[in-house]
Amino acid sequence: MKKRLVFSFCSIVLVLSMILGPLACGEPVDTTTYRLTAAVTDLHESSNPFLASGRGDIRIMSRIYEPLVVGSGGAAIPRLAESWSYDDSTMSWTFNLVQDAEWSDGEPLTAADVKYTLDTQYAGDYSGGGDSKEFVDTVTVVDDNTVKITVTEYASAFLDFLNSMYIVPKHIWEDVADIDTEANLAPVGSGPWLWDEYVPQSHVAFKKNPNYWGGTVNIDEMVLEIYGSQELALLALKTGQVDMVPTVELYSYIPQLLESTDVKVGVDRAANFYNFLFVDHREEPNNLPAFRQAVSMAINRQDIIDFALFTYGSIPRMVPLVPEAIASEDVDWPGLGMTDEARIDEANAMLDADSDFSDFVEGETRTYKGDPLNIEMTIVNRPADVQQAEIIRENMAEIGINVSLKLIGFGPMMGMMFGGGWDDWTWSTAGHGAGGSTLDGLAQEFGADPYNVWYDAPSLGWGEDGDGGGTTAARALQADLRQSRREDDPATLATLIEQIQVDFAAELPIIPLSQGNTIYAYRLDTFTGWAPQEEMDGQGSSGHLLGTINILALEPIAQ
Amino acid sequence: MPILTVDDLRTHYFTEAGPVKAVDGVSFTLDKGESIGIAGESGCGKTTLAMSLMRLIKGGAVVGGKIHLGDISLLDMSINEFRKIRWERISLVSQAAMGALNPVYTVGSQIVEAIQLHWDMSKSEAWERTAHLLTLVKVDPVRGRSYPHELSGGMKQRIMIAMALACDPEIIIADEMTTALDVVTQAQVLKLLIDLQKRLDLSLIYISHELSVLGQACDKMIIMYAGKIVEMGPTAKIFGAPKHPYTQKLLGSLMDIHSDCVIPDSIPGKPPDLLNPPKGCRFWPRCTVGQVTCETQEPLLIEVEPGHYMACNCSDDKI
Amino acid sequence: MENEQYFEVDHLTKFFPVKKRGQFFGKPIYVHAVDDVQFTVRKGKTYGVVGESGCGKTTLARMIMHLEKPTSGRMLFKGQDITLFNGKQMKALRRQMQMVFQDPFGSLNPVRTIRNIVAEPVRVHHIFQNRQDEKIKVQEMLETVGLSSSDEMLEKRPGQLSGGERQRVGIASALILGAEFIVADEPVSMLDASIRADIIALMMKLKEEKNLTYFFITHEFGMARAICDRIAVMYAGKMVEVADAASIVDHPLHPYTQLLIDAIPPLIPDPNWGKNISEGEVPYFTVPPPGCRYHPRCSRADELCKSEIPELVDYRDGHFAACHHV
Amino acid sequence: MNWKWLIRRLGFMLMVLAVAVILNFLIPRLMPGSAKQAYAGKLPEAVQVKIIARFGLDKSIWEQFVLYIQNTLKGDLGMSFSNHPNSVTYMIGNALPWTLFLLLTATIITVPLGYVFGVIAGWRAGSKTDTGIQIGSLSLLATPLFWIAMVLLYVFSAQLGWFPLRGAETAYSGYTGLKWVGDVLWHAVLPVLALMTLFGAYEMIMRNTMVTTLRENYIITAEAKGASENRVKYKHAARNALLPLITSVGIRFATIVGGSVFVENIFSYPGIGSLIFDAVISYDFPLLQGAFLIFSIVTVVVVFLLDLVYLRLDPRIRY
Repeated sequence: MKKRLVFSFCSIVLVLSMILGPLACGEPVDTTTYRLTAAVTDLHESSNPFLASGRGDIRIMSRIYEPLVVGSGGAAIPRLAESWSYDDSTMSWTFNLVQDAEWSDGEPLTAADVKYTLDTQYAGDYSGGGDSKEFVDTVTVVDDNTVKITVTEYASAFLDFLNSMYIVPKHIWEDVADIDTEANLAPVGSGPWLWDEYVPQSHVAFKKNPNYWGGTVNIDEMVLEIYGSQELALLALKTGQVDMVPTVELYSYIPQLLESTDVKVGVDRAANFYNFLFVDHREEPNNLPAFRQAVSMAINRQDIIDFALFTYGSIPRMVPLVPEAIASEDVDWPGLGMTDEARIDEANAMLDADSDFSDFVEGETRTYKGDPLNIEMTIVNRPADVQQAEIIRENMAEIGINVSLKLIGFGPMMGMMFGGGWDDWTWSTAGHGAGGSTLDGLAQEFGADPYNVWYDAPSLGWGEDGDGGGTTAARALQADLRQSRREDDPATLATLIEQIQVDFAAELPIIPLSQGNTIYAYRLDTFTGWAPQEEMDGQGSSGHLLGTINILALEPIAQ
Repeated sequence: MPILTVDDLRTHYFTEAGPVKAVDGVSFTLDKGESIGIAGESGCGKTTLAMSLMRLIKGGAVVGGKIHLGDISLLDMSINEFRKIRWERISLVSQAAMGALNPVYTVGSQIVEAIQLHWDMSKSEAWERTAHLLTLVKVDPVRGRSYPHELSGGMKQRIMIAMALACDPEIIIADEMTTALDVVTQAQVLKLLIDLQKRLDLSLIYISHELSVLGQACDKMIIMYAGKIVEMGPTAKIFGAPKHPYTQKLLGSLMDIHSDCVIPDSIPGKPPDLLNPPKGCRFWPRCTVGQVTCETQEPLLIEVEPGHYMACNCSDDKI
Repeated sequence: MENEQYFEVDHLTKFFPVKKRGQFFGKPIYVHAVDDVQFTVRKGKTYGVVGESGCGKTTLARMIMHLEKPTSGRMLFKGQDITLFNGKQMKALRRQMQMVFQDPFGSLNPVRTIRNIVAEPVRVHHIFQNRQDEKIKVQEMLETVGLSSSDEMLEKRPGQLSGGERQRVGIASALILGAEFIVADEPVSMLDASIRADIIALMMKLKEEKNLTYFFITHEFGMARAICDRIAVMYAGKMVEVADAASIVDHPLHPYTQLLIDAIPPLIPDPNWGKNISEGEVPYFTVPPPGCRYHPRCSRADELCKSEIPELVDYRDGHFAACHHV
Repeated sequence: MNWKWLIRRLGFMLMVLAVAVILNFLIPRLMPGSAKQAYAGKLPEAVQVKIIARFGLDKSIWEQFVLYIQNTLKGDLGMSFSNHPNSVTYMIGNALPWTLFLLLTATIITVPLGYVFGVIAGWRAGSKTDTGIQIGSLSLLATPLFWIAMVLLYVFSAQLGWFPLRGAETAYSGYTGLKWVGDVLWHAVLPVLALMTLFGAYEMIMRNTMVTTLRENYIITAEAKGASENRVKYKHAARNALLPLITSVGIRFATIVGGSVFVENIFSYPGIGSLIFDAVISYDFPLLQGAFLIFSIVTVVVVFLLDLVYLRLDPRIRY
């Protein structure tokens, strides 16, 4: 019977594949080769630094190439530039390159490479290179190891913008005919890794750069495997098929990950997505910090995170939350860790303490200076936002504030929020993505120049003394901010930034509801030397955990 | 000694409403070299009878009676044993025009299959025999390499006959063999079958609803009605002096090209539902000579003349 | 009235294009399904066409009913040229011309009720304004064809009817518009002999009652003899003999007609029957043989038959035959 | 070999391909926005200029068509937006072998399975075996492909750890020869199993045609010939019932092509399905267009190959 033959043949193939497969793959090719495997879910992987702009691309660039500095919120970690200085106007910057830096092909890395990179990037208007190119005016080679960059406008955040300005070797790229279509499949870089193999939809593989100028890399290979979904990536981590997941986006899976003692979940607290309750501080009693603090205290943020954003809303790419499971050690917000009852009691106590507010009576609306506290909250008419507003409304009822909801479309809302239609709202909620630190993000909403906003604070109605310098607090903030930008000692800088945020939070006409942080996870049983939490803060783990910053410390655990 | 004896054969089909008594107590014998024609309207059980002889009933079963081929009881042997009897001793010619030949094999290979299933013969020997059989039915042996769709209806019917002869069977059952053939082709095929039957001394059971065809081909006739034999006898008697009212009506409904009678009579009414056949004479509701007793009294098949049997309560009055 | 030129067909021809094996481009060759046929059907008469399968008789019927477009030739109905009638004209014409099909098992939609099937033509022509009138008409028609007009019958579906009943339904549906010219394509060939006679009797009764004219296609010469006034014998797309029923059966002129008659098994078994039946079949040809199409099978054939196409010639009071050797 | 039929099918296939190619040309030009937008919209400006020149997007529609045909014949389908600077051809070239491997393996395993089970179920329609198989097939048919894929992945990869969680081969493994083959098969087991849910459809088709075929007269002939049950089942019934199955495989192939989008995405299999999924979510029109063109070509070619099989199996194909 011919058909039977075919059938038997196919069954045999199937069975064989089930048996042969695992047998054939049972052991790695070379046991002395240490390989770090990471699961990623991003789509496109390119190794052309001029074109790299997506998150997946950046992740690859940061392994092959390096920028002058890695900046974040005014802090900066030296990379190819070991030190830098700037003039008083902050319009002219001088970078001193590290001595003896080499390209992976052995050629020396010089200031000429920096000039070439910035000039080419600016002239070609390529998608890669970040925002710095917008500011760069001229690049001058002072000597082999010194380069001077002038910028076109006052830009104290210039260091931040250099993050993704990857310096490329001039001697290679001058010969490239068409940068726009160059796949750059054998890149020569200065980073710890050399790109070795790229299979679209499958993986990107790196070999260690034996000539790495920054030190000895202890891992031989790194493979970024592309997974179809976050679930699979996390499953792969849990089952030990990969060593890390640089970006955890699936909030609901984190508790499962934490069950395993071999898995560590970390948070990069450089928030890049915020969800706020905006308060029109020109109106009473919104102008009272105590009132805002009471409101802030009463809001059940965990509910908002758990329920509103993840039951009704779409899940943003960057997870705007810190799940309770890992929140205890990494984040802080008013009322975190308190019971609902305690939180509400405390909020009520704060209002009761002010005699302008009537005392709290269960089920009744408080009055402020005799007027009932009926507050209108404008929200975007989307399920997630409505749900979130409902939670806030319930919380407010518990402290005697009656909130009514006014639903409007996304477009009009944004126009009102950021286009100056302040008269139309009393309270409002909106989510917003921001670059850099909390301060930068907020500042950007209120003025064209993020670093001028503090000078302009009075014009925003901030404070009441009106002497052109803003409130004392605002002036103090500004001073701290300026200092932070010039501060080189990381410890001092961290303290400063923290102080700024604490001071600022008290005065802010904005109440944070949730914030987006990058969460990463890795296995503890395969490699040691993962950077401690505090080092990762604000560093953009996806860019650096496996890249230039962390890699030298990583050591494989011999199995 | 008859070559085939059928005794009180009963075949029922099982439906949800109950058993359909398609063949209900049929007995007859077939002698060596004899040809019997079985006639009746559609649904009278004649095809079921043929299929019962081949043990090919689907959705039903032979529930009673005996079939003897010589000394062997066909119904008592296992189906595997019976498979050896099939075709080697009893073969079946069915309507080739209605797809009795498998469309995906050459007709020759289908004959070869029949031979090799029973005879220990090499392929080439079987093909030789196939060529011989085709010559016998006046078909060019080259046609053995053709597929059924490449052949005309008459040719296919001849090939069915050749296939039926493959293992020199004692009995051939021809079921509606020439139905759906054109009249000239029908005549040619019929002539061929009659000729072969005489020449090879075959025993033939010819089933058809066309009485005139049976009249030409058969020595003996069986008229069936509603699962029972109503009349059985030599062809000349049946055609010349039919005794049963049903036989008379059946013959009367034929169109005679040479008669002046413009339109023949029809038989009013329709055959009974075999789920619940009438108690007495099954033909009684349509019968014009029936009496009241016929409604309850079931007529027996009795020999009215030597070799001429009939089942009618009113026979004495009619004759 | 009797001799009115009721339905006339003039040089009607139908070629079906067929491409040769392996031929992808270029002109196809044509199968001569119906080749230059002419005849006249008279009012109130039954015109029979007899022939074996493939002789073109069904194509002829389909052309008359405009189910097939003639390659050339004309058709006249009551003196009016209907050959090139468009859909709208045909719709009107169908009130006068209807067809009864061969297969009562296949021609009725199995999921529709008898009432719907019979009423279909009147619905298409929007005859009745309300359903009650329509129902009365349907019941009347069912009674006319000898079926019960009970509500139970109206709601039955074809599967619940016997073959004979189904063919009656087919006839009722054909007659409901009051058609007077009926094209019947082997209306009883699928039925048992006992029922066959019934249906034929019904058709003949209706013919008398309603003064119908039949164009009757059959392969059974006996049937044609019994009911037709005039019979045409077709072979390979051509009419080979046309005559009154009695004349053609009793004194066939064409050897093919003779063969057809000889091939019918006699009612009384006759040991001599079949002596004259020659071997050979209707050949499947795309290009007909030159001369008389029957000559390859004909015992009388000579050189003339191979080269010259015989014309239909009136040999005896309207008894036409197309043979060189009558 | 029936050349005429073959040439006709070949011509038909070329026509379908031509339609696919022309549609591929027309759709971006009929979309809201301009063809420039569809071809180059999300590419860097410098590349846009090159693409516009390469596809003549600023020229007349006829010049564009000529360029499009030339480029297509050269294998230039444009630049992928989301994978820039990789060309569409490069992306598809990487992905196509995997998809073909997956789809063909699934088909080659599923069709015989559906065949065998269909034969078994159809042979004794209504029996317990039949009911069991029907329930299985229907459940498979009714279960969404992606769900089955997810369950397989969760159970066999995540829980039991028998199979890998992703990919077509161990990434960057350096395996060669047999080891590589084993690795690839190991990775393919689950995706192929998921795609094998089509077994249900094949089984149902096979079973139903089997039931119809068993009513054919040639089955009775075969049984009457004394052929054994298996011979009747496989040689006569199944052989004929196979023909509609072959046709349906062609039709269903288009379905599994669609199914591969789910399956490949769930198993992170680097084939065209994943490519299409990614192209859709990143609005990568040129890539999407290229993938669809390739899928139409693959489907047409597979259908043509099946036609060849059909040609071998069915002698009736004449025209």
